[in-house]
Amino acid sequence: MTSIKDMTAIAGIGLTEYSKGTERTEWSLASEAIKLAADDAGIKVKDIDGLVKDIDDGWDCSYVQKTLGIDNLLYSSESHWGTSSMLNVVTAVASGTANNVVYYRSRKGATTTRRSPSDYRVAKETLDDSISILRIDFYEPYGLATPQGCAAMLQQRYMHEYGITPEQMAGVIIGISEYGAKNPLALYTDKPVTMDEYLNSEMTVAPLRDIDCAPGVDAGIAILVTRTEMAKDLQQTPAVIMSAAQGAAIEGEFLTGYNQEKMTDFPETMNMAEELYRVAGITAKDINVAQLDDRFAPLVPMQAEALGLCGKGEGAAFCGAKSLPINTAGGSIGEGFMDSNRIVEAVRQVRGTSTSQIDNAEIILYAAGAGGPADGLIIRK
Amino acid sequence: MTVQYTDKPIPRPALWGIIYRSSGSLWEGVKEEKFLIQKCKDCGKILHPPRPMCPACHSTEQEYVEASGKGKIYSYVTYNKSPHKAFKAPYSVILVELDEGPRVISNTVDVKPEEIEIGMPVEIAYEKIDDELTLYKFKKAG
Amino acid sequence: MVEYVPGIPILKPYIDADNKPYWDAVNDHKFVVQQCNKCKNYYQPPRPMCPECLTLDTMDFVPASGKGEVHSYIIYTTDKMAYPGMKIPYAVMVVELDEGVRITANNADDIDTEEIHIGMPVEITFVDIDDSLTLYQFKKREA
Amino acid sequence: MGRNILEEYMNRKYDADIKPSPQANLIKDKTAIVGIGETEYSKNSGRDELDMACEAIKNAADDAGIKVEDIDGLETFTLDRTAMPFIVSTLGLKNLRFASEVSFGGGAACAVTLHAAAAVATGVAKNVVCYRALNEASGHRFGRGDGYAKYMISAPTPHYGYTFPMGFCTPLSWAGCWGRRWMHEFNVTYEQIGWWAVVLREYANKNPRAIFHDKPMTHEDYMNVQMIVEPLRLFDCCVDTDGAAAHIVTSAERAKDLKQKPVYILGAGQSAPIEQEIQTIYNRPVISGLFETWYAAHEAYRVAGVEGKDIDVAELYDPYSLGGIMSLEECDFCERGDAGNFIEGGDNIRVDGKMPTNTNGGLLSEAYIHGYNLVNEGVRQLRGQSYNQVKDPELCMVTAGPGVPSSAMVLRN
Repeated sequence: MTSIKDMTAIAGIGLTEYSKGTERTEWSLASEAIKLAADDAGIKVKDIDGLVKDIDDGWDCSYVQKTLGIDNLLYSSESHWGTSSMLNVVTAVASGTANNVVYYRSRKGATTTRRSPSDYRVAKETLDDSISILRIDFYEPYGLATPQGCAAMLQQRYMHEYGITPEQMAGVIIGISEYGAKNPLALYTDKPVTMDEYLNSEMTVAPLRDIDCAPGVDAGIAILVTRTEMAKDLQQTPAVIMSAAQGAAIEGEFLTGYNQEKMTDFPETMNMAEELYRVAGITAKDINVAQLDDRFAPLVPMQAEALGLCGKGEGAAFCGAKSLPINTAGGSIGEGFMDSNRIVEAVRQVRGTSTSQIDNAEIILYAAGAGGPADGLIIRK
Repeated sequence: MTVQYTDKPIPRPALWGIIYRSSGSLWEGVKEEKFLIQKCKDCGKILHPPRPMCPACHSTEQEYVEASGKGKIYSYVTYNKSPHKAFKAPYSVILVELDEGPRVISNTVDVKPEEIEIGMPVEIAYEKIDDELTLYKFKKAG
Repeated sequence: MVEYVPGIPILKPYIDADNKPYWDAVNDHKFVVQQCNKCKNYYQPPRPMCPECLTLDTMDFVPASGKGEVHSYIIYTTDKMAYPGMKIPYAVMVVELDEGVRITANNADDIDTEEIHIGMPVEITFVDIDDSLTLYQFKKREA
Repeated sequence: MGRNILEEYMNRKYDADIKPSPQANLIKDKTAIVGIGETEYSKNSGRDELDMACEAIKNAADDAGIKVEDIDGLETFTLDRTAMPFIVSTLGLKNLRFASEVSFGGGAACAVTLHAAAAVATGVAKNVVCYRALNEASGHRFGRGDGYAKYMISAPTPHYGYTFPMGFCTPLSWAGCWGRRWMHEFNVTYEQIGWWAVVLREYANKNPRAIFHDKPMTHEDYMNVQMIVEPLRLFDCCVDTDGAAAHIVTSAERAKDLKQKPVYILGAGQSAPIEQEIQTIYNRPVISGLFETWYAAHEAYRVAGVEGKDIDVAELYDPYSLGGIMSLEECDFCERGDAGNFIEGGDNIRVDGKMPTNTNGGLLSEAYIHGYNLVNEGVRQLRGQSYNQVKDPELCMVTAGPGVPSSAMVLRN
């Protein structure tokens, strides 16, 4: 039975400078990031024959080709709610459709929050999709109008179900910020967060503290994937992709899966983890480092439990005790909210170039989509 | 009335979409102060939010039944700073688990933010916002 | 010749860091084309990086002649596909400039819609639509 | 930059050396389309898009003989607005293993099938459904001009800033511009262009699913009809439609013991050649040709190991007649610049002609479900289930949207 296990590897990573506000366009950031990823891998930009991006940011591949001089593309796709970019990239390369496929993001999360106009969007009457209409029909009339509010709704239920105290919840961000303090790129964390700072942090929407929310950042990030045997004779140590997977669940929405049987279980992440470990042929115990979705810190414990890294209700204590290194570059809380900066950190751990290098870092787990459609990756030396 | 509104327009259900119209009957019922929930005619499964097909048996025949309106608070948040110009902070948003199963987002009418607790029994109440919009809300039960 | 319908605004260009010099020049009734100062290639639309040299800091905007010829064109004969802010019929031309790049524009007052033909020699001119928008059009040019 | 791509295109020589080797391709002959489904095609569905998407997917599963919950992969356009998480909750898909969306509207019509096949071939998913639902007749219309004035004060993207301010803001008019250049360079006449619409209407008149099933149209009717945007007439435009269509891809082994005769994916390809834009491809070295259709078709031929002359029936994406006509050249069914003569009189593309094309009436006369109804017709031809059945065809060529990053695939029975 064919499988994607070990067939592909991350051969190059490209990261533009992080900025809290740049004049440069998303087009410029995407172009530079992709060029840096090709240089890092040691291949010619012209040899890139696949481009994958998120629908919410950056410029689609026809723009990015104009600056990269790529003659033709054999693969392109855009991820949207419920789809996984990395799984797209892996199936493109593993199936022999394309040789070198780059997943790129370019986002000006710090400067503007407007959706990228790269896709054709007509205004209000043609709303994005049925999930946006659910939000407008059932949540916004009652003032639940922000993702922070939705995350707080999950956090409140979780802390109630397992009797978690704010002091225990503080352990999540305190642990992550200790790694952030050692990473010069983490613009938002120059020193670790203290318990006082955490407890005195304002709550725009209780019980979620503002310090628990990842800030936006302007940056371009590109991940270049090729076949493992090709990656072996390129410039960098290949980060072999043991498995990639995605998870969905009935009644799942985007941070608002209220009609799931137990929303704090994160069933999408549980479904994804089951397939991720099955394909990789390992269990949660074999993970040495984890890069989890910390757009909202209180969702990290729930994600750790859903990934089987610890038991139900033990997530906050697990993160606080740092029994497993989590977000070793300071995560989104430190570097700003862009999922793929945690893929870059996972690759650094494989190459041994992290600012908080974990010495026995053999198998690294990356996961995204806490509280919604999930996306995961396991990579190794 | 624990949620204070400003004079700005309050966000209201879309209902006219060509993408998703299934929640139309629910909102018609709310206008007549009845809380209707969708039920699959073939297998009896309660479906919320309303949708065109039953995920259990794939029947496309649904009916609407009136819910008792009773439930318990399942979770809640309190906005100390208002994210939307129509709402005055502080206000609370509650997630109520109805006795029939579905969980719905709403506001309380007679419970202040600091008094709200998970598990508190509540009962449906209706609040007419303007002539096109009536919202289902919840008051303390019993 | 294009007639605008009063009351319906004409859509403005989307201006950002990559194309600002292009549209600023148009506002001053000047026409520039983007050129990489390393490989000397001209590029349209303007872009942040040269696809030949893969450099971000070599993209200049140089004055262009604004001379060229009609490469292709269409004429809106009904309102079904036309922009409501412009009277029917109106034409849009793709003009190949002497620099080799091609841009789209309407015909100026001295060219009637019926006169437009592929290969017609034209030259750029500027039109102030309103106080916040200036656009280029093409007028006749002796070959 | 682009020098070799111009030579390659003009010399019709597809340079294959840097491509992944055909042996490395896991999709060829190992994946198949096993189920097709659709709703009624109409001008006013009276239903929402989510409802129609679910019906089309259920019909495709019934056609294949699998249960809806056996579907573990979803594939659609980024333009689709039914939102995958809610499709999962409405169809009750317990273990979704793969989901992907492709941008560029119609250009993705065959790319979705390629991505589904890639997921099946690599063992990521077992049954992937490609679906698309839209209320483009009764709801929002992409192709109209008036929509922009109401909603926007400036062009939606930088690159539209070079066309929208000039009142140049609809796909049909952008296509009409490169289409006219092609007609000019190869002196193609309006009379020749008309035969595409006439023959497709003949097909539609024998296809009960087609919106124009009961509306005949002669060549004379074509010549007398109103010019929408010169050089394109009303009958050159696709028919705005309310409806949904879907097809299911699975592995060749599983396909053997399912209800229908499997239609194997022999080769599929995507393309996005240089200076690619959304129809406004005016800065290509030449604009009198569809580089993206040529590259997608020849990548599909390269993987399939076949050539244009081996194809028995074609379903070419025709949002406007010129897109379909020029695709005849790009798929090597005739020489570059000769498509006008090829379709003159219509015999070559009729059901017993050299290359029967768009045998369901195409996007002009059956329905405009962004190419999904063309894929379904290609599958019906190879199963022998078409209303305009070609005599035992073996290879069918399906292409996706011209003028945008595109895709194509060769199917076999």
